[in-house]
Amino acid sequence: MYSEKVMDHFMNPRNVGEIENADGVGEVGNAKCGDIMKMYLKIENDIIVDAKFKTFGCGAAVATSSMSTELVVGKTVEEALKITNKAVAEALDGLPSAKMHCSNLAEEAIRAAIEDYKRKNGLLGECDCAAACGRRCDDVHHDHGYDEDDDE
Amino acid sequence: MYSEKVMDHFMNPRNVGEIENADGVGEVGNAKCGDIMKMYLKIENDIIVDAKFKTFGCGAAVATSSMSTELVVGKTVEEALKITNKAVAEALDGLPSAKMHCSNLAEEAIRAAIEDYKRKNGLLGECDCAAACGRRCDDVHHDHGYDEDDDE
Amino acid sequence: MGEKLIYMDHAATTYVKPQVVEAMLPFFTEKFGNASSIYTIGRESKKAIEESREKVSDAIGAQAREIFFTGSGTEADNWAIKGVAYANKSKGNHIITTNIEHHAVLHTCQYLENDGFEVTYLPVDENGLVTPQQVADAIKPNTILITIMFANNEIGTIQPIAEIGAIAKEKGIYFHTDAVQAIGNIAINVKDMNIDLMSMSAHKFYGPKGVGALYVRKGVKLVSFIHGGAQERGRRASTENIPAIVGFGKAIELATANLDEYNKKIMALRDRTIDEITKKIPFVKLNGHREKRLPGNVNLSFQFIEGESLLLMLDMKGIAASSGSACTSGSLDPSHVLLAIGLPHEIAHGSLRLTFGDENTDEDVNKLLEVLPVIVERLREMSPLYEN
Amino acid sequence: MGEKLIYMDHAATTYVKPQVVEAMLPFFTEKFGNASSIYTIGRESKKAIEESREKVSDAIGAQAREIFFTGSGTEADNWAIKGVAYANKSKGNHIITTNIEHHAVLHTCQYLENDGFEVTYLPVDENGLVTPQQVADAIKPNTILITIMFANNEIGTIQPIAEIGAIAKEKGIYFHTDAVQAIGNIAINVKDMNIDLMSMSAHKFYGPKGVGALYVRKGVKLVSFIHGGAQERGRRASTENIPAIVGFGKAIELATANLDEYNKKIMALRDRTIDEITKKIPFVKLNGHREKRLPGNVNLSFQFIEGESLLLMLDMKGIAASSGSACTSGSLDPSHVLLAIGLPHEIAHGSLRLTFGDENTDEDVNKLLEVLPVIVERLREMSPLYEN
Ligand SMILES: Cc1ncc(COP(=O)(O)O)c(C=O)c1O
Ligand SMILES: Cc1ncc(COP(=O)(O)O)c(C=O)c1O
Ligand code: FES
Ligand code: FES
Repeated sequence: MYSEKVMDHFMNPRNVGEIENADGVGEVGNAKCGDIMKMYLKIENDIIVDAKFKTFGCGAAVATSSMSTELVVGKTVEEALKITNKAVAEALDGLPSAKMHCSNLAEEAIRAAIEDYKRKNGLLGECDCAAACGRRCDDVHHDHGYDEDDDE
Repeated sequence: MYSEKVMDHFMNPRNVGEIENADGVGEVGNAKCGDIMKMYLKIENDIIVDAKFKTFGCGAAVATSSMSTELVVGKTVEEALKITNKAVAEALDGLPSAKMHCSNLAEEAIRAAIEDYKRKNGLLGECDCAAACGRRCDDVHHDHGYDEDDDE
Repeated sequence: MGEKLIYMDHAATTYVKPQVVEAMLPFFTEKFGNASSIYTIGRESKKAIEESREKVSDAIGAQAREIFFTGSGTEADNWAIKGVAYANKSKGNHIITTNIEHHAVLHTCQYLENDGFEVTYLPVDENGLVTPQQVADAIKPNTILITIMFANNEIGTIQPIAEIGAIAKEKGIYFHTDAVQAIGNIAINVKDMNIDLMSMSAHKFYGPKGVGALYVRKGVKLVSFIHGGAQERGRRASTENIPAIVGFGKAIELATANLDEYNKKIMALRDRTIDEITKKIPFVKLNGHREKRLPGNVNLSFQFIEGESLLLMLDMKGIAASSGSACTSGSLDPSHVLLAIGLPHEIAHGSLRLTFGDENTDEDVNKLLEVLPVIVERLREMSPLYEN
Repeated sequence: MGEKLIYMDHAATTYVKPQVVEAMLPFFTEKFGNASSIYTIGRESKKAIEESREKVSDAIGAQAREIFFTGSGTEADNWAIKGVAYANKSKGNHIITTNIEHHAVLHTCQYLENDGFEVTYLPVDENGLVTPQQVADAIKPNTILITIMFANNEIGTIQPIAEIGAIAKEKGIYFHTDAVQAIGNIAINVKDMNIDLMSMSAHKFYGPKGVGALYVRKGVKLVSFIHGGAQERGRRASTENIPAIVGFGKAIELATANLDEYNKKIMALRDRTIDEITKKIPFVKLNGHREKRLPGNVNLSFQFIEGESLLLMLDMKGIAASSGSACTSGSLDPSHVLLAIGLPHEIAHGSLRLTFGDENTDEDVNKLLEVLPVIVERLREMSPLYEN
């Protein structure tokens, strides 16, 4: 099911934990749905210098959290915002199709943490708030492996 | 499925053939249903001294024909009329329940042959004709092995 | 009895090939994991199923996601027909089939008739064929499904499936074919033949009993038949029967790899049998089309005798065959197929089906040709219909 | 990985016992005859089926003619429920069940709701129990069927089946029970318990997958579900899956012969596991009734963590188990059973089911008790919910 890389990041997740006095913190997901990801960023001169996470969720959720923290470190805030869930999944040698939504979680957590950083630093434009996570349980199709196109 | 005795009477049927100038001949069944039995009797002083048959039908039909001819020989006409299909089946160490109707054929063939004998000899009472075989295909439940009591 | 068994009833069922049993065995014992489980032995089961699915789709020119495993060919037929009927009843309630389908199709259609559907049972000609024109003529505005078997299980006649598929496609009507007798025995490509749904069963081509498959073209509207867990992408519930599914895959792989050679061999047995029996024995008739027939199928009617007796005597000589006689089939009338091609009841009762397979040899046919005339003659002499 | 597999998911499926495989094997190869055929190898198949049927009926106190083999437990459930519903709809359209049934029952009931039937889903208490009184209160003049599972597959809770049966009998309403988890694990007598229909599946008690059985009390009005040939006395069509049926018979024979001893053994493993884990690990809760539960079932919820992660880590340590988490189950919500007994979503997500069987030992439990606390602690440290 999971690639070796996913299993490696799941069994030995990088950057688990919290950052005290983080510059940006984002929490997305919902315990009701079985997944919560909390991302902590340390940002200096617009560059992400440290990232940590805590995740409640499946193997894919943990592995994408771990990979995301690796991917963002060293990037500028704007570069980090361009990291897509697809990029995270690819960096993990792929995810089962039923688990792609878990990588959304990682993308959203990065955005939410940067959002938080921007808000704290007065960098937010007028309407950017909507970009913060308003994800609800029902947005996620947790029906692993179904085909919605042709099923009754 | 069939007892050894049935198989013996099927593979080595006794008394196959015809009796020329038989005293009674009875034919029952219907080719449409897959079974016809023709019974020839030689009767002397009210005693059946010879019996032969020809049968188009399943293994049970052949075996009950064979057994019937053995059972009737030596019996008086009235005794022969008392031979039931159950008796024939028992003499064969039993028949599968789906095949019990084939032994009816034998019982009916004996009756029909005796009927013929009586008719030829003016021994018939007024209303006995009905005893001759008026069996039609639909009378036979050829639905081997079903339970009619509890099936929909 | 005591003699070597000569099995000539491959259309009833086949033995399972040793390579197939071997492929299945590990899944009973070490690799028994439930394919829905996420731990290692569960994932291995899942993988085995998906590999099998690909073998099936490769064999018929489909995509793997269009193959759904079932518990039998009968279940596949029930599912396809009821599934399309109930999913599309807002569009219409008319189904077209033939009067020589297997009971799995016929009884399902009859069930639907009781539930408000209308079914046209197309008659066949004396060879058991329907024409594409008959199908076209039967189509009505409310027709939602055409279900016509690929090849008949009794008389072996092969229908013009590609032509019927083309008509169905043109009219936008779903086309299902019961290919239980055809698959593994003749080449099938569901795309080329415009087949929307196709039933298969492993035990007709040296795979295990109790496992079938339904090909469902992507996009076909179909309701589920067996409700429960989310197996088979939510469309056919129940813990997957992994050994059997693996056996299905292995068997279809072997069958298709070897199809031409296999067919050449059993066709030779078939043709020799037909030629010599019709030459040697009087009052005999071949049932089914002479050319458009399954490579291994022989179906003959012997006048004046009854099928069960014939089978029993063949069995005593070590030959296993089958018949369309009511006395063996569990119904009042003899085979509906033999009646449909116009045989009178009494002739239908005297029919014999011989279906050749893998392990049959020329010697087997020699033996048959040696014993059959004697048996037929014996039964005829016992018959009140003969020389009458 | 690489370590010996410790399998603690017997409620998902079991391996097939060697004696069972051995009993099945000849029917794939030498004894492959179709049971509907009249020649020798066909009759042998028929005989093997009937012997198996007797083993099943003996095990549950029924008559052989009341046992019908199916392709799975799911099929048995579908058949029983749809079969009774459609056969008796002139009498009424109301069905009573619970909200913790297996999906094979729940989804079938939902299907019937779409087709005009009315279904009452009885709620259960925090242990997963329904009371006979609840059932009695739910009965209406149009009630035709009560279907309540014998024992739950997730939390192991055993229902008061005999009492419910008595109520159904008194009211003249058919009573079906899904005994897929119970049979072979606890003693059942269908007559004493007034059960009219009962579903079983072999792969839960060391028999093969892909074969189930439905007990149907003589006299019960039931329409067929799979239409086709006249197999199973005309009530369940399809070429009989003889190896699997033989395996079913052998497995149930072994299971019932040995039931007390087996139960004592796995109950000891169960009780020790429950006691020690709840002692060793904080924030843990046992799901299901403490006493009225299947001998091999343990179901625990670990707060703050998610089930799939737990299973993956156990798998890496060579332990196979299952969870009620949505992340593993293929549905949006976590287990409907865990929600029905009142667990909040986030706790239901962190549940672990361990089901013991034949080959489990005290050492297996030692290993579990060694690794589980470490894993739970690791996942909790990773969790944003813990210590928050
Ligand atoms: C309670 C219950 N009912 C029904 C089933 C379905 O049985 P099967 O997998 O044989 O279809 C299962 C197991 O999967 C079960 O645990
Ligand atoms: C044409 C045809 N359709 C359907 C079936 C049913 O297949 P199964 O026995 O796998 O249910 C058979 C054989 O029995 C068949 O020959
Ligand atoms: S003659 Fe038809 S079953 Fe005996
Ligand atoms: S968090 Fe539920 S599937 Fe990944």
